[in-house]
Amino acid sequence: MTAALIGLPLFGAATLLLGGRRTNAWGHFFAVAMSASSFFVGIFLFIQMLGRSGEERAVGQYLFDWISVGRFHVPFGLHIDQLSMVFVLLITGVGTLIHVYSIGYMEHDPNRRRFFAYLNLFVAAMLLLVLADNYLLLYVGWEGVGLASYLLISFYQHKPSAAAAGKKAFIVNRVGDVGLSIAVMLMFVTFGTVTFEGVAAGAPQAAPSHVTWIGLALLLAACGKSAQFPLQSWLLDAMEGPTPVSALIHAATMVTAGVYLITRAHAIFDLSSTARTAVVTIGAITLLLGAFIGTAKDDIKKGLAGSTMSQIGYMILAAGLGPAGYVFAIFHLLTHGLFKAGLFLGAGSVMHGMNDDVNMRHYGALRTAMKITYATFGLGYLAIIGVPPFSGFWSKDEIIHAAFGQNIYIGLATLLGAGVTAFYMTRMMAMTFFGEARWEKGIHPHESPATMTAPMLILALGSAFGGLLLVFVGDIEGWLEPIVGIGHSDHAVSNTILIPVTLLVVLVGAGYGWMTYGRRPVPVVAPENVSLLTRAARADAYGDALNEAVFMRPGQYLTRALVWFDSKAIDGTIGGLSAAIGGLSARGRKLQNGYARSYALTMLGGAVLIAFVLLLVRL
Amino acid sequence: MKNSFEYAALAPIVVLLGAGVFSILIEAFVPRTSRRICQLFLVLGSLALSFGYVLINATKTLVGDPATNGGQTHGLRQFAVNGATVIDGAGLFLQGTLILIAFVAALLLAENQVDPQGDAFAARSSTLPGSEDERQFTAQGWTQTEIWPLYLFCVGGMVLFPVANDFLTMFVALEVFSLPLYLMAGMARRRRLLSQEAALKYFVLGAFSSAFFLFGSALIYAVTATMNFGQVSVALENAGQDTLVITGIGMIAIGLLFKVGAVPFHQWIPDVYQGSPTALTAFMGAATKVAAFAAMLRVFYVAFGGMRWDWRPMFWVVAILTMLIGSILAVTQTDIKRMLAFSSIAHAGFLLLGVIATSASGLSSSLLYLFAYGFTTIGSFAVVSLVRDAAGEATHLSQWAGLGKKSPVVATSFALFLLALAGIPLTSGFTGKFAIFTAAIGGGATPLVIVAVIASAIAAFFYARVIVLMFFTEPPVDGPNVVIPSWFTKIAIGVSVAVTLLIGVFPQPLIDLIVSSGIFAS
Amino acid sequence: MLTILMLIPLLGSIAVFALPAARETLAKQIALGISIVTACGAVFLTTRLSGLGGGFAVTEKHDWIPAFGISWSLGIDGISGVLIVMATLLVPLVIIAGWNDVEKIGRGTVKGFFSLILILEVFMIGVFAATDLFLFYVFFEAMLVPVYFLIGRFGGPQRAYAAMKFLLYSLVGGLFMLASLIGLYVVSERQLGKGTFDFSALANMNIDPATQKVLFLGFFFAFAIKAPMVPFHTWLPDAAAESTPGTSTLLVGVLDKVGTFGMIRILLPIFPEASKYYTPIIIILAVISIFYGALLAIGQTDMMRLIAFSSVSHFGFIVMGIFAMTSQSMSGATFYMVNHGFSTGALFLVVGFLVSRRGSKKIEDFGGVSKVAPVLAGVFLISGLSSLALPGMSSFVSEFLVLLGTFSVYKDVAIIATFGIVLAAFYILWMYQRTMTGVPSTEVTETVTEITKRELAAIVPILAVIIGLGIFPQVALKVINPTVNQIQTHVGLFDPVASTTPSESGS
Amino acid sequence: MNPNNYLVLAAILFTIGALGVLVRRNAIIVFMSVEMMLNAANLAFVAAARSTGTLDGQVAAFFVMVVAAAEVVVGLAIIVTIFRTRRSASIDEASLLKY
Repeated sequence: MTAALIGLPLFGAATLLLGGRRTNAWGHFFAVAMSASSFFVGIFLFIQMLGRSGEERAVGQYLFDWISVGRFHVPFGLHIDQLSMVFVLLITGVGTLIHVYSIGYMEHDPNRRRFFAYLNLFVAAMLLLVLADNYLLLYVGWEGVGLASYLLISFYQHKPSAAAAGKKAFIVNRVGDVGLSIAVMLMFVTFGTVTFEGVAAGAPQAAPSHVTWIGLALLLAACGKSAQFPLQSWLLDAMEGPTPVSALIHAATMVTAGVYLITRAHAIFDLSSTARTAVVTIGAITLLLGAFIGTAKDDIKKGLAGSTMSQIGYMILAAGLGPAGYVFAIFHLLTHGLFKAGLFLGAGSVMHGMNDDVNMRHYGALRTAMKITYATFGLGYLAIIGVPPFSGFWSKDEIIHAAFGQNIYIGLATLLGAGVTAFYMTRMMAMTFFGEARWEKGIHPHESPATMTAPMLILALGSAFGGLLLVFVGDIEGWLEPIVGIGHSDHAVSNTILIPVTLLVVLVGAGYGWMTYGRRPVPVVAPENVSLLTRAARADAYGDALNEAVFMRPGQYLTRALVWFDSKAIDGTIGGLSAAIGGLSARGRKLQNGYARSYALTMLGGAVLIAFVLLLVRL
Repeated sequence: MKNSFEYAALAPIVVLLGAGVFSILIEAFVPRTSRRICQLFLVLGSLALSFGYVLINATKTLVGDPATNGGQTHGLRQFAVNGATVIDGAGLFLQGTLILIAFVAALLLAENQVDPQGDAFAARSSTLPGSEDERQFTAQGWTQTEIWPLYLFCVGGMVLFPVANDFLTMFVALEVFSLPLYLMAGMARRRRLLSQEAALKYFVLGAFSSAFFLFGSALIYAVTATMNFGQVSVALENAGQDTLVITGIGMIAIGLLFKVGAVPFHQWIPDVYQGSPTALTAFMGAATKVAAFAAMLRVFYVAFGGMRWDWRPMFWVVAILTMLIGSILAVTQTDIKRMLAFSSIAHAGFLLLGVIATSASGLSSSLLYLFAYGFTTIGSFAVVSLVRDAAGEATHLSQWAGLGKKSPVVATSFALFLLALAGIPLTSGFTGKFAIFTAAIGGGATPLVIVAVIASAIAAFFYARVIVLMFFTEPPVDGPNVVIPSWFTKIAIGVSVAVTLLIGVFPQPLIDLIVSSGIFAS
Repeated sequence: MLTILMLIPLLGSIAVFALPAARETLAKQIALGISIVTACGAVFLTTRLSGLGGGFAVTEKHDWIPAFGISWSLGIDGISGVLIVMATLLVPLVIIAGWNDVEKIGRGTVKGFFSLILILEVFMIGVFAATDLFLFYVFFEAMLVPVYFLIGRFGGPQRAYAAMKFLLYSLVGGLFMLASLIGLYVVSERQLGKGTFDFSALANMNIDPATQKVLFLGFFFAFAIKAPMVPFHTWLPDAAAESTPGTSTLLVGVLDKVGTFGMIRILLPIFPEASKYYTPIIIILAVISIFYGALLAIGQTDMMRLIAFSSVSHFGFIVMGIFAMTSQSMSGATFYMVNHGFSTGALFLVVGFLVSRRGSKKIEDFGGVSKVAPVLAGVFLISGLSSLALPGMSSFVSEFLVLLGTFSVYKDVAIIATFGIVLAAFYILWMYQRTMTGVPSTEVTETVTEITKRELAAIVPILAVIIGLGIFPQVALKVINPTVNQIQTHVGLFDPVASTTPSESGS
Repeated sequence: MNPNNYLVLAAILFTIGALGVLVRRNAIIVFMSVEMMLNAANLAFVAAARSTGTLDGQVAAFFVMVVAAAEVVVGLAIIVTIFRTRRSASIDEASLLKY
């Protein structure tokens, strides 16, 4: 049954890819069907799970012996528990919605079939990631989603920028994967196994240093996948992909895999405060960095991408807080999945209407032109900035709360982040839907077809009430408690104070945003004479420049140097050797001068040599 | 001491020399038109007969596999003419090898189809090159049959060489097979100036070296009062420390090293090989090498075996020089005959490893190597004699480009010979090389083997270069073409190919024969 | 049995060669049929391996040159078994892929090409199946000849140079190996009284370490050149770039494996002391190869050369795995040999398809291919992904096993090596980006057509194997493991135990 | 008197002969020098025979004379041919074969 979850979308992908043009006509419906059926299987399993009490809710499914060499045994086994279940529902649910949305969005694309195949492939890989019962199999899903994201980012292959962005995403992720494989190797060396249970069971006896190193390696992996500092640079370029992809992969699901990994490996992090501190720091840095980048982007998708970074920063930070935070990390992950997907779909719908223009400076006053989009986007907006009772509020506030519980500076960081979020989201909102119309010539914004708006509406509802449901109906804490445990540190500040403060900060941020972009007219071209900070933000805080300077350019020089070295030095040496022999030979030939008497002389010389050697032996 | 002359034991030699005398009579009395055919019958017949006698003697002397008969490696041996010659297993094997090679070479010498003017030898060597009467004789299609008596005497001397058991006999045999070679070298039909020059150089240097050999044996005699190898070795056990002995050994070594073409006594080889008629070069390259090494092995195993600690270092030096210089100088050769000449020098170096080993395996491996090398050499020169243009043989490497297209069969067989010379597995060359390296390492000459390996690596280059030339490059527009020879050459090449492959793939029978023929008798 | 397996292609090649030059299609068909039969036979023979603990199966032994203790003795164990299967499976695919190559080149004859390939197959089987070191050496050298002609006869503009370079490098290595081989023989003569080349007999001698160290070098030199390891690698790019894709596939995919095969099957068992003694330096060389090969691959402008250099990097992993000497690393390395054969083969063949269309190996001459030939591009991508060891592909399993096994003994080395996977991703995806994506130039749109049925028939089986083994690697590992364990115990090494195991947690 | 002196004399003659081969250009003279070396060997043989009181040496001397005679025939034949073609007996003229 669990296997079916993965099997269905995988089958869909295979059918569409191998089926070729034959499947063009019905391919997209088939893909949707596969994804949806996978979702229903998920629901079914969920209901089953509800039927069981907290402890025996986790069920494993051993399929076959995958790798077994010496002491190294890795089963091909699946494992579904409350944590994975949450993800399964998120992935298949949001996934299905976005499949539906894409039917409309990709309508005119000649390669629609390939697109849906990739989407299915992604869903399958992502499910494998969250359902694997050991770290190596998780690795497979881990790179599988990487592959899918690579394929989808560079989906518009004729665009060099898209191709480059895809490659960049894959390679930066590979850097993270190095961390994951090192972690797995360390686990094997330390625990002799790489299954979740084995590691969890062994962790307490393991040497603390090992545990810490495993934790840090896992963090590196998480940074790669979840676009955390210092491996964040790929996410903004990833927006080259079609918008549904950005919504599904680069907002709702894949990029949150890092959070899943850390939560999944809580046994490790619980035991190493060093690793936890590192996680929290990374999270804090990224949430501010992302928000900061978000403030200056005119590209609506890049703006959202920055915000994604920052929101995941929140989650990572929360996960870093240990038992006090895991639950809220996942909680925020879910709500974020809903509202960020909604926002992206909204952005997509806007672009659809503005025929694929992404520059917000060409938008404005769209609230009349696209009512549904406006409404759904608006709900998402309220959710993300954390206005009660919308979903973002519940999760984010809990994180801020827990952060203050950890230490005051972290808390302030999260608080500041909340403010900045409010600012840039307000800016986005204002530039897109309010103010006067700054549309280009011949652009006639129109609402998107139902296939697109329906998913948006559903997600909007989710972003509106998801939080409430999860807290009061779903009891997310109780649900996840048996997996990650729950712990309340003595809070420095109680919620009664914290919530009003947070709201105040948010209000300030939003207000400032409205003042600058809602009231005053927005210039159609981005002003040049701006503060250094703005420049930095526009340049993605110089992340790429850094990579360029530190890795790419030296790498190029090194490569060129080595190519030279290989042909000249190594090949040259051997060539030189043979040349030397040749020269020796050419000279030696001259001794053969054709004069019999000189030959005789040589012989006499030989005679002397022989006599010399013979007598030498005698001495 | 009884005065005896064991005709049976010497039959192979007697037959050949007798045939030589008889063929002079043919020259004298048989009309010119039918001389060639008579001579051919006589030569091939006498060679066959003498080979038969070798076989008969062999049946008497073989001891079988030493493993089966109590590790005894001394074959029954028969001294003839008061010990002047000794007929033992190894000697007989060498005699057999020489006669077989001579037989195949005779076929090549008899070839008269490849050159429109006739066979490989001048219509009349007495005529001046380029002179009027030369033209006339050529026009009348005269062929020279005087080479056949010379050839028979030469072979006779060679067959005597390996079984000579004292220095005097050895010297006489040396001269008996060298003098005819000097003459025949100068009788080429084409490029007569080169041919005559080759003869002159060969003669002067050859005489020079044999003088060394002779004086050396005189010194040995002066110390040991005998020339018989066995007695010499006994005498040297107590008189070995004399400086005269060392000098003598050195001079004898010089004489023999010259014949095998070891550095620094090698310089005649390229010139003579290039200048002589190719058919003769084939014979020289194969047979002289075998005979000379046979003598060298016998002298240094039997007579000076006890003094190996004195002469080994000298041979080390010579061997290293020979292997390296031979291979290195071959790299830049542009004439195929010269290239093969230098390669034969390098091979002489490898063979010296067998001499240095001075062990049963050293001897047997050398015999194996010589047998293999002999046929490969004949074959390769036979092929060279087929690639011709208007001016005669086209021996410049550039003219060999794209031969694989013109005549795949010839090119392939030549490639096979080259691979054998390079020592690629499944060819006779590899078997020999392997055996001799094994013997050398067993005899503690590992450094020499390393040098040999390096030399082979260098050698591989120029062998491979010729293959590249033949197969991977386009033929020149006005290049030479491969003439279709008569059955003589066809058989000669065929036999060489067969031997090269057989010893490469199934050497065991030959090895058994060699091992069972035992070591030299003293 | 194995002799018969070798006779099939031998007779086949003779038959093909005997055909009149005009009957080209018939020659191709015969060659294909023969190679398929051989492949089936090989697979069948390998099934005999199941059950016996890593020893030799389907052995046979006939005296060849008893005077030197040389015998015609063949047999397969886990390692040689899988390699033979890999080789024999590749041959028919290479034949299909190279169906029209000769006509394209316009040099040499069709029958010549295919009979050479079949002869090569004979020697490939022989070199892996030989259990007599002399026999091994003979095949080791004999293999050179057909390849030499395949490159020199049917290669590109620089073919003569490339062929010569290839031949000389291999010959030089082989000659040093010969010296060591003879040395080994002499040692066996002294120890066992009667000299022998029998693998097991030699492995059971205990040679004193000093001698081992000397003899080891000769063999290692030969194997390092074959493998190829930096700095003995420079022949490979030229050879691979100048020969036809099929030849390159067999050259890099199979022939080079003889080097690593020799290391694990000959060096470790026969020279255990020396192997341990030289391990550090060899491991360092291996790591250098990994990065050196990868960086040079990045720097290439010629696709064939790029793949060749990527192989240098892959061979670095293999050698590292062999000399880490843990069961994971050695099994991984062996499995790696198999997978590398397939993945690199796939890459060479696909690039070959591209080259045959566009008539150029230069990367800059392509671009936007995915627009005009999406399937071709997809196949190219999959082959590339397997070369960069994407999880789910067989190459991932082997690469990870190698790293894991190495990590359990040399953490630092393994960690450094792990970063090699980033470079691998870079050179593969960058090549893909430059050749397949973007807007196709007019030349590309005119020349490059979609992949044909024949080409699919050649490439799809390889990809199927790659993915199949990625999901069910045990199919191969089950065969490999016992032999590897045997070698490991023979060398006298054992896997390190995990510092904490769940079982201990109970106490 | 001490027969060793004769050996010394022989050695001196031999050396003179060898040097003659090296320094003289005229083929005839070169050839005579070679003969001189042979005869030096003869002298050594005879002296040795005397000192060791065996006959082999003297026998050898006769053999060598015969051989030398044969060599003369062959040698002169070659030299005369060369002389007729090149109109010169200089051994250095014949140096077409080289390198």
